[in-house]
This record gives sequence, structure tokens and C-alpha cells, in this order.
Amino acid sequence: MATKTPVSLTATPIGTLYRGGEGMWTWVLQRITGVSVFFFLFVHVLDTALVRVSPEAYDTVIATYKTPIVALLEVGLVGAVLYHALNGIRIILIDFWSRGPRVQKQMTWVIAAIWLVVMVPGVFFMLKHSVEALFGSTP
Amino acid sequence: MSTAVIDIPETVVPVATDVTFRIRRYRPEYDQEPHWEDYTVALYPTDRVLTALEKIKAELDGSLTFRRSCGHGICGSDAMRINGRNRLACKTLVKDLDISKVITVEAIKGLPLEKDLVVDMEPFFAAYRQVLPFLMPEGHEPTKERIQSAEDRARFDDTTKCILCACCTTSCPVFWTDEAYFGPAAIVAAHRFIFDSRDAGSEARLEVLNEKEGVWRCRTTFNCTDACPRGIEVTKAIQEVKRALIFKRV
Amino acid sequence: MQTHVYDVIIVGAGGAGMRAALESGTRARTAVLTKLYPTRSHTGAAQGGMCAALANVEEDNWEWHTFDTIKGGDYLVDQDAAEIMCKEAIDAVLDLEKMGLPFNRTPEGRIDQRRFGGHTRNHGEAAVRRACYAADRTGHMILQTLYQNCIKEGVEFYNEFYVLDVLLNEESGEPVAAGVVAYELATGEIHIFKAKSIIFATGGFGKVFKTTSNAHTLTGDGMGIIWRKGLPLEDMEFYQFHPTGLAGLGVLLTEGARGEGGILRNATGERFMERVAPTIKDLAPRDMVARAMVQEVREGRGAGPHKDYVYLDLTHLPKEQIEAKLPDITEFARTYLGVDPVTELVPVFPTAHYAMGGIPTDVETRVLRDNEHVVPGLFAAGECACVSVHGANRLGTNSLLDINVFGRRAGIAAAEYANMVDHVELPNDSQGQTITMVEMLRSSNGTERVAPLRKELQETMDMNAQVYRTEVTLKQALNDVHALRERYKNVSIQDKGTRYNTDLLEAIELGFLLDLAEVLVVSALERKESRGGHAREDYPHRDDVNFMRHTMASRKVNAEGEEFVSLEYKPVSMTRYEPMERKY
Amino acid sequence: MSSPLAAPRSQTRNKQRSNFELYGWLFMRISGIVLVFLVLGHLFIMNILDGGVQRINFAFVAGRWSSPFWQVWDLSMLWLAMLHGGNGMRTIINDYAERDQTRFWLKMLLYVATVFIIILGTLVIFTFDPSLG
Ligand SMILES: Cc1cc2nc3c(=O)[nH]c(=O)nc-3n(C[C@H](O)[C@H](O)[C@H](O)COP(=O)(O)OP(=O)(O)OC[C@H]3O[C@@H](n4cnc5c(N)ncnc54)[C@H](O)[C@@H]3O)c2cc1C
Ligand code: HEM
Ligand code: SF4
Ligand code: F3S
Ligand code: FES
Repeated sequence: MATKTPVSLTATPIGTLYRGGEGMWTWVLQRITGVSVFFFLFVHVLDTALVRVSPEAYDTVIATYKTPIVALLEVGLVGAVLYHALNGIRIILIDFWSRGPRVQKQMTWVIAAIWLVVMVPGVFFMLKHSVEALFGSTP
Repeated sequence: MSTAVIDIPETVVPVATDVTFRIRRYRPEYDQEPHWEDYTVALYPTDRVLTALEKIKAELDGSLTFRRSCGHGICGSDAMRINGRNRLACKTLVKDLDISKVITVEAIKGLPLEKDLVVDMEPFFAAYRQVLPFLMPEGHEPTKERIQSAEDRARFDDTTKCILCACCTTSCPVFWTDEAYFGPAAIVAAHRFIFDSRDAGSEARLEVLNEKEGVWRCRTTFNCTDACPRGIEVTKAIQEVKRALIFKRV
Repeated sequence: MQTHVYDVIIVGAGGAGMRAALESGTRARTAVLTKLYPTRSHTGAAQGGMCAALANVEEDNWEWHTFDTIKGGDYLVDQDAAEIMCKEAIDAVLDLEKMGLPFNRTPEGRIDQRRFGGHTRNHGEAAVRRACYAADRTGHMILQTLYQNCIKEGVEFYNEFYVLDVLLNEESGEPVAAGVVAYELATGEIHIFKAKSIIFATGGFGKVFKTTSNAHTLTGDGMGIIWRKGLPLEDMEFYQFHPTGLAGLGVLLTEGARGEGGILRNATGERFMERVAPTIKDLAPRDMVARAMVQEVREGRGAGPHKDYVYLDLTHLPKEQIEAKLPDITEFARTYLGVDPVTELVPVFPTAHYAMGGIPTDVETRVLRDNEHVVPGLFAAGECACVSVHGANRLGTNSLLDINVFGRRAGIAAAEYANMVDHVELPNDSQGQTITMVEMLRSSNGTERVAPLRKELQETMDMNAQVYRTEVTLKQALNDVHALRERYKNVSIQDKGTRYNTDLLEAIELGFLLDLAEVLVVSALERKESRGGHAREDYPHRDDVNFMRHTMASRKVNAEGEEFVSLEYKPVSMTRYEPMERKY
Repeated sequence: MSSPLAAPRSQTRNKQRSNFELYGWLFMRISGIVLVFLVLGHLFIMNILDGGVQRINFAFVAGRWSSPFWQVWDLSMLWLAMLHGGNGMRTIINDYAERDQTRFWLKMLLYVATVFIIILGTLVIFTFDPSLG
């Protein structure tokens, strides 16, 4: 059987998304985390600069860091930096270790594993502080 | 003596099944914008996507336009995006695709779209020409051949396989957004000569690739390596060129 | 319409065209017109090697090479041309090496050489290592190296320009080359290229057959154009069928596989070539091996569900050797048949491969208009030409050699000629014929479609004009071709646009294929003997008394205005080698 | 080199001999490695070690920056991270800005902001006056 049908429903003029492999997606994440951390750092320097204004101003701003919502963001930040750093090491290995390019896929899974191993207890400790601060140290 | 003991392979007789292709069409004389169209043709598992396109052109729509020549992955004419990945249509077999779903086929990305699956290859070849892809030997021309050890010959073997199909360059996310980037194929071509022991022109080639749009643009996303139909370790070659630059210049 | 003026125009950017461009580009203003991007040319598909008696690994000399070429060609080879080719072979290889071609190397770092079918030591004593190679992608490396050097020399290319006509003008009653007409794929525009010298290097026409190692684009345009001008085509009945095509597909597995020690076996596992060519067995010339394979299948010893192929056995070779020296064909077998040559037998069967015949030229590559006279300014080289160095059967690796030796000669001859003469006036209404042809096809409402016609042509040619032929089958083929030519007049295309109209060009290419198929079949019908690649079951022996001569076919129009194929003959040029029976 | 009618998009590349991109690339790797210790260490101390963010206030900062060790730590972290991030951002702008104009202005904005933050941060670390508290 041979048929021809125009597709009007999905008539997206744009092409499909490129189905890249590990290498492409790790890079996308590297970029996203890099940019996020850059903007955070920007803000972070600004708020720290308040120590030059007055202790009160600084403490007020820092107080917002101690709210649970920001604590969650903080977890995100740590996750992002950790990923960025691990993948950064992976990239450097690809750059300078002659076997690097050949094992880049394996390295991707290794950094994913390390990330999880570090983040699970990390999140626990980070959130433990907020939880304790919110509800008192003995629940 | 002459009759060896051999295992005679078993053979199964294949059957044809209907396969649907969703092809991104664009005919500059009639269409404002590209659009998708579905075609269903009967194919054997061992048929190539190129066979399907030939069939569609023969039986359903003669205006479907694509390039092809050799039909077995050696001329580099038919790079296209099949199910979201760059491949050669003549090296992609129906049995290796999930035919329970529609198979999408569209032109490669990042080069100007001319018609259906045809793009303008000139920018691609222009980049290739700029890396001085030819032997630049030094000294007197020998009367016989230049001597090269088997090891020296092996050093650049991988990158001699390139058929300039553009699968790599048009899979590169950097190239999509920055068309001035030389792209992996041009770097592969440079690599082939930089690591040829008979060549003395690397300095000039490295100079070109040290430019803003040269090797440093590569973000090691490996799409090129995954896409290369010749199995060239493209990213590895790019990294070797980067290292050659670093160790020469720093 | 645009007009361009050059000294030399080269049609085709395969090995022959680019080798010519490298010579003529430095001597005269040159442009190369090609319907494909240069690196897409089918020279890139050549695998096994290029022969030259370098004697890098064992004793050898060009005289032995000449002998093998002549014997391999079943004595239909023009011996003076073969001598030139085999003598110049050595420099041809060295030139390529100097241009940067990465040949495989011996332990001492010299160019390595391997065995190939029909190449022997001391006039047939044993197989000799004569083929220079770069793994199993020799043609790829030649094509790339030549293109790279064209970039280095700044050769001008017009890519995706289809040459559809050659312009000849009369000078004192004789045709003289004036230019070519080309169709630009991207725009649909017609261009005229005025030139003093024109070199045709358009490659073969394997697409007249269904099972072929040739590319979709090998449709014999160059030969077809020459043919339509009423100029002769030589030895068109001699078409080579390569023994080892992947069964059912035609994708080629190089003879180098047997050069490395591969063995052909039938369904029972027997090494049947031992019966046919006791001395060199699987490395006999291609025509003999192909016939032996067809015989095995006919006599019921074929393998597979339909018992229609034999096996190529590489399993006894070390894995490293296969992967180092035959990587590409290993991959072809894995990709297209799902068979791993390292551990499994590969199903193979003869595939249409190479046109020994073509545009007749002298050894300076000048195109002949009859047995004595050349067409001034017109040159041809490569597979589309017939010098004839291949006679009735080409030896493996001699084609890559041919394109380099005669491509180079064509470049030099064309440039030197161009530097001697002035431009010839273009004939009146130069582009007229081409425009009419294009417009007729574009506007036709005919009921016939290109694809089915092409398919029927290829099927009848595979059925009736393949490895074995008889009067009956050839007549059948001729009738079919005639019927198809009638139907072709009623062909129409679906794409009516001007940009990238491949629909239109496939229709034009089909026209050339139909013409050439007819010439092939008519020439074959009249050659009532078996010689080299032309095996007539009704005339199983070589007949040197009546047929030691080249066929010269040309298109004539009779009193009723009907076209027909007229056959004449040309003597074979002999120097030193007396025809003998071919035994290996 | 190419045919006279073709060559539509062949770019003329500006040939300025400079190793800028090379150094930028190297810097990304070297600073990256150093940052692994500085940033991850910083985050660990700040977020996880006894009390995390909860214990941070003016006094905590005052305590830390009274030691030159932490001053150097934070200062190098600031410089390396800003330069590393800034260079990364430059790459990203090069990739995505389509018009030369846009590209130029975005980069200017980036450079100004980066320099501003680096100077501000440096001033804060050096001129910090714990006696304010
Ligand atoms: C699979 C395979 C393996 C082979 N292996 C070997 C081997 O190992 N050793 C060996 O010696 N030989 C081998 N051969 C044979 C050899 O490769 C060819 O005969 C030879 O390469 C032909 O070269 P060419 O330059 O004449 O033509 P091609 O390389 O075919 O080039 C033809 C050129 O003409 C152009 N052209 C055609 N028509 C037109 C037109 N109308 N207008 C403009 N341009 C046009 C095309 O664009 C192309 O550039 C092999 C052949 C095949 C198919
Ligand atoms: C913690 C240790 C860090 C390491 C090991 C590291 C490593 C890397 C590496 C190797 C790259 C890739 C550069 C390239 O492809 O050329 C990179 C990119 C980048 N980094 Fe970092 N980095 C780290 C911290 C940071 C910080 C703190 C920031 C933010 C200020 C940052 C922002 C960026 C940005 C914006 C990019 C560009 C991403 C891109 O071009 O795709 N990085 N980093
Ligand atoms: S490197 Fe591979 S993908 Fe890129 S052009 Fe060459 S063959 Fe094609
Ligand atoms: S896809 Fe592009 S980013 Fe580098 S690794 Fe390949 S060139
Ligand atoms: S047609 Fe030649 S590579 Fe696909």
C-alpha cells in the first residue's frame, strides 16, 4: 500500500528537536547551571556588599535566606554548582586525557552517580537546619 | 581439501510491511513555510530509508527532492535528519527504526534550506577549503615515494575516512547558532594533514583554527561523533587539534 | 541564459576529470562542470587498489603488467595504449603519493602492494603483488586527494551543473568542438560554456542494469551526448560483471578480499574456482569468475532460500587482517546483510560494474569520429572513454590507473590544443535543442512515469543481457528497449518547478540510459563469439578470424527518418603480443 | 577558488593573529579546577557545617574576614568565579546573539556588570570594618 497524506494538525514549520546523546544534554545542563550560578553570584555579591552599609541591612537580607523557600532554592544552587563542577571535571578529562573522548558516556554516568551520592546526604543536612529552625530542634 | 566444513547460514524470507514517513517538505516556488507530509510505503526490513524515499518519489510524489548517488554510504550525498538524528538515508535500515511509529525525515540543520531535503552546501565546503586541506610538504620532491612508517600512517588514518557528508557539522549545536564556526568536518580535514608525518604546513592550518571561529568554539557535545556515518572519532580529533595548539603555543 | 568562456571545459569531476583539471588548470583557463559535488563522484566508491609495477614487495615490471592487461582483456586491448598505461602507471602512483595520498605502507615505509585478479608474475606464473592501496578505500582516497589538490591549485568548479549537450561546429565540413550546454540544478537555468577544448570524463552507465555496483547517478550522460551527435561509441557490448556484489543488492565487495586470501564457495562448501582456474583460482579475471559463479547457481549448487548466490569466505583470515585491510566492506556486509565476514560466509553474486567500451579515443585522448579522424578540441578520459586499454575485460585496479594516466594525458593534451587555436564560433541557436528537450519534459502531460520505465529497462537488461547472452535473450532485450523507447516519448514528470528539479533530470538521464542500452544490445547481437565480458552461449568460443576487431556503433537516420544503430568495425592495434588461449 | 556565480555566503574571516580564544579556553579549565575546591568548600562550610545558613549574620561575616586566610579564599573565589562565569557568558552571547549589534551591546553590558561586581566585591572584602557591628 502506498498513500500520501498532508499533515495539517501537526503542521509545525519548525523542525523536530535534535535527538542528541549524553554529550549534548550534559552540555545543555552545563550551560544552564553555569548561567544560573553566574546570576546567583551576581546577586550574592550585591547582598554581601550590604555589610559595608550597615550590620542591620545585612542581617535583614540574610534573614530572607533563612526562609524555607529560599532554603529550597539554596539546595537547587548547590545541586547546580555540584553538577557543573563534576561535569566540568569530565570536560577537562575529555580535553586532556587521551582516552577521555572514548569513555565520555561512561564518565557521564559516573558523575551522575557521584552527584546523587553527595546530594542525598547534602540535602538532608541543608534541610535539617531549616526544619529545625522552623519547628524547633526536637519535633 | 577444497571442501571446507562450513556452517551454511539459515535464511528467513522477509516480508514487506507498511511504513509511514513524515517528511518535512518545502518547495520554494509554492510554499511560504516548510510543512510536514505523511507517506506510507511497503518496505522490507532490510530496505534503506533511501529506498523508501526513492519509492515515494516513484509512486507517490515525483516532486520530492533529495540528493543521493552511491546508495551505500560512500559519497556523502544523502545526509538528513531521520527521527531527529543526522544519518545517511542509504545507511539507515528500516529494521533499525521503530516502524510502529511514524518516521520523521527532514533536512539537516544549520545550512540554508533550498528545497525539501536539499540544503545549500556551499558554506560547508567553504569552511573545508579554508583549513588548507592539502599536503604541504617541505624540501625537495623525492624521486620515489616519501617514506612513511606504518605507525606514522596509522596516526591519521581515522580522519582520512571522511566523506564530507556534513552529518557532523549540521549536528553541532554550536554550528546551528553560529554559522561562522568552521565546524567539525573542517577540523577533521585539518587533523588529517596536521598529523601526517609528510606534511610541514601545520603551522598555517593551526593558525586558521586558532581563530575565533576555530576549534575553541567546540563545546565537546559529541553530537558530531555520534552522527558520523564513517565512525570517525570526530571529537577526539578536535581535542587532538586543541592539544596540538596548546602545546605548540603555550 | 548565461554564456561563459573558457579555454578548457572538463565535464565530470571524478578521478579522470580532476586529474585532467590539475594539468590543464596550470596551463590554460579551465573550468570543471559536474553534476555532483566533486567528492560525490563514484570514483570514491572504488575500493581495492590501483596497479603499478613498483616492485616494492616483490619482483615485477611494467612489461608483465602490460601482458596481463592484454591477456585479461582477451586480446581486444589496443596494445600500444596498454603499454603506455602500464609504463606510466609507476609515475601515476608516485604522483598521487606526492600529492598526499595516504597509501598503506610496508614495514620499511614504502607503498604496500597486494594481489589482485589477473595480475601475475612473468606472464602468468603466479599471482603478483601489484595493487597499491589505501585499506579498501583506495578510490575514496584518490578522489579526496585529487579534490584537495584542485583546491590547492584553485581549480574552478561549477557544481551541480548537468551538461546536456556538446556544441560542435563545422570547419571545412568536419565537426569541431565549440562548447557545451549545461543545466544548473539549483535554478533551472541554461548556461552555455564556450571552450576551445572539451574533455568528457563523465564515468559509466551501470544504471542500465538492475543489480549494479554503480551509483544512481551513473547514467552515461557523456556517452549519450556524444551518441546523439552521431559520433561513434566503441565496444559497448563489453560490460563487466564483478563477481562479488552483495547478493540481491549489488553493493560491491572488492576483489582485494580475494587478494587478501578470500575464497569463493558454493552451497556445498566447495572451492569451485579450483576447477575453473587451477593456477590462480579465486584470483582469475572477473569475467571467468563471474561465469563460474553463474554456472554454480545454474547447476543447482547455489546457496540461500532461492539457491541464487554463492559465498565469499573470509572466516579463515585473522580478524586483525580483515579489520585493517578490509574495514569498509566488512561494514557493508554487516550493515546491509547483517552478516559478519569475520565469522560468517557472505552471500555474493555478480553485479554490473564497469563499461569497457565508451567514447573512442586515441592514446592522446582525442575523440575519434571514425577509425582515422579525430574531432578537434574534443577529448575523453576515464570510464566514459574507450582507449581501449581494457579490451573485452578490464583487470581489477586498472581503472583507477586508467583515470589517472589518461586523465593526466587529457588535461595536458586539451590545454596544449587550446593554447594553439582560437575559439570556434558557437553554432546557431546553440541552446535550442536542450531547451526544447527540457521544456518538452516539463510541460508534457504524458501518461508514462520515469520510475517504472527505468525499472523495466533494468529488469530486462538483467534478465537478457547480463553475464550470459544468447541471440534469443538479446533479441528479447532489444524488443523491450524499443518498446520502452516508444513509451518514453510519452513520459511526463510531476515536478514542474525550476529549482532543484531532480524529477526532470531523472527523466533526462533515463533517455540516455535507453539510448545506451540499445547500443549495448545491438552491438552484442552482432558479436557472434564469446570474448572477455561478452559471453554468448550460442557462440561459446572466441573467434579471432571474424571478431578480432572493435565495434564502432553510431546513430544513423534512414530514408524514412527513423533512427537506427549502425555498426562498423575498427582493427585492434597489436604490437608484441600474439593472441593465445586464456588459461589461468 | 569557487565558481564566479556561486560564493554567495562565503565569509571573509578577519585574520588577526591572537591567542585570545586559546587563553580563554585554558583559563576556563584552570579556574574550573581551582574553583572546585574554593566553591565546593565554601558551599559546604556555609550550607552544611554546623547550622548552615541559619547561623550566618553580620557577626559571622565579621569573624571570618578578620582572618586573612578567609579573605584570600573569598577574594580568589570572587575573581575566578566572575571571570570564569563572565567568559562563559561571553561564549553564550556569541552563540545566541544573531545580529552583530545585539552581540556587541550584550557583551558590553556583560563586561561592565562583571567589572562592577569584581570591584565591588574586592572593595567589600578589603575595606570591611568589623567594628561597625
Ligand atoms: C564499487 C566500485 C569499486 C571499484 N573498485 C575499483 C578498484 O578497486 N580499482 C579500480 O581500478 N577501479 C575500480 N572501480 C572502477 C573505477 O572506480 C571507475 O571506473 C572510475 O572511478 C571511473 O572514474 P571516472 O572519473 O571516469 O568517473 P566518475 O568517478 O564516475 O565521475 C563521473 C563524473 O562525471 C560527472 N558527470 C556525469 N554526468 C555528467 C553530466 N551530464 N554533466 C556534468 N557532469 C557529469 C559526475 O558528476 C562525476 O563527477 C570500481 C568501481 C565501482 C563502482
Ligand atoms: C566549581 C567549579 C567549576 C568548574 C570545574 C567549572 C568548569 C567549567 C568548564 C570546564 C566549563 C566549560 C568551558 C568550555 O566548554 O569551554 C565551564 C563553563 C561555564 N562555567 Fe564553570 N566551572 C565551575 C564553576 C563555575 C561558576 C562558579 C560559574 C558561575 C559564576 C560558572 C559559570 C560557567 C559558565 C557561564 C560557563 C559557560 C557554559 C557554556 O559555555 O556552555 N562555572 N565551567
Ligand atoms: S567527519 Fe564524518 S560526519 Fe563529518 S563530514 Fe566527515 S564523514 Fe561526514
Ligand atoms: S558537535 Fe560540535 S561542539 Fe564540538 S564535539 Fe562536535 S564540534
Ligand atoms: S547515497 Fe552516497 S552516501 Fe548515501
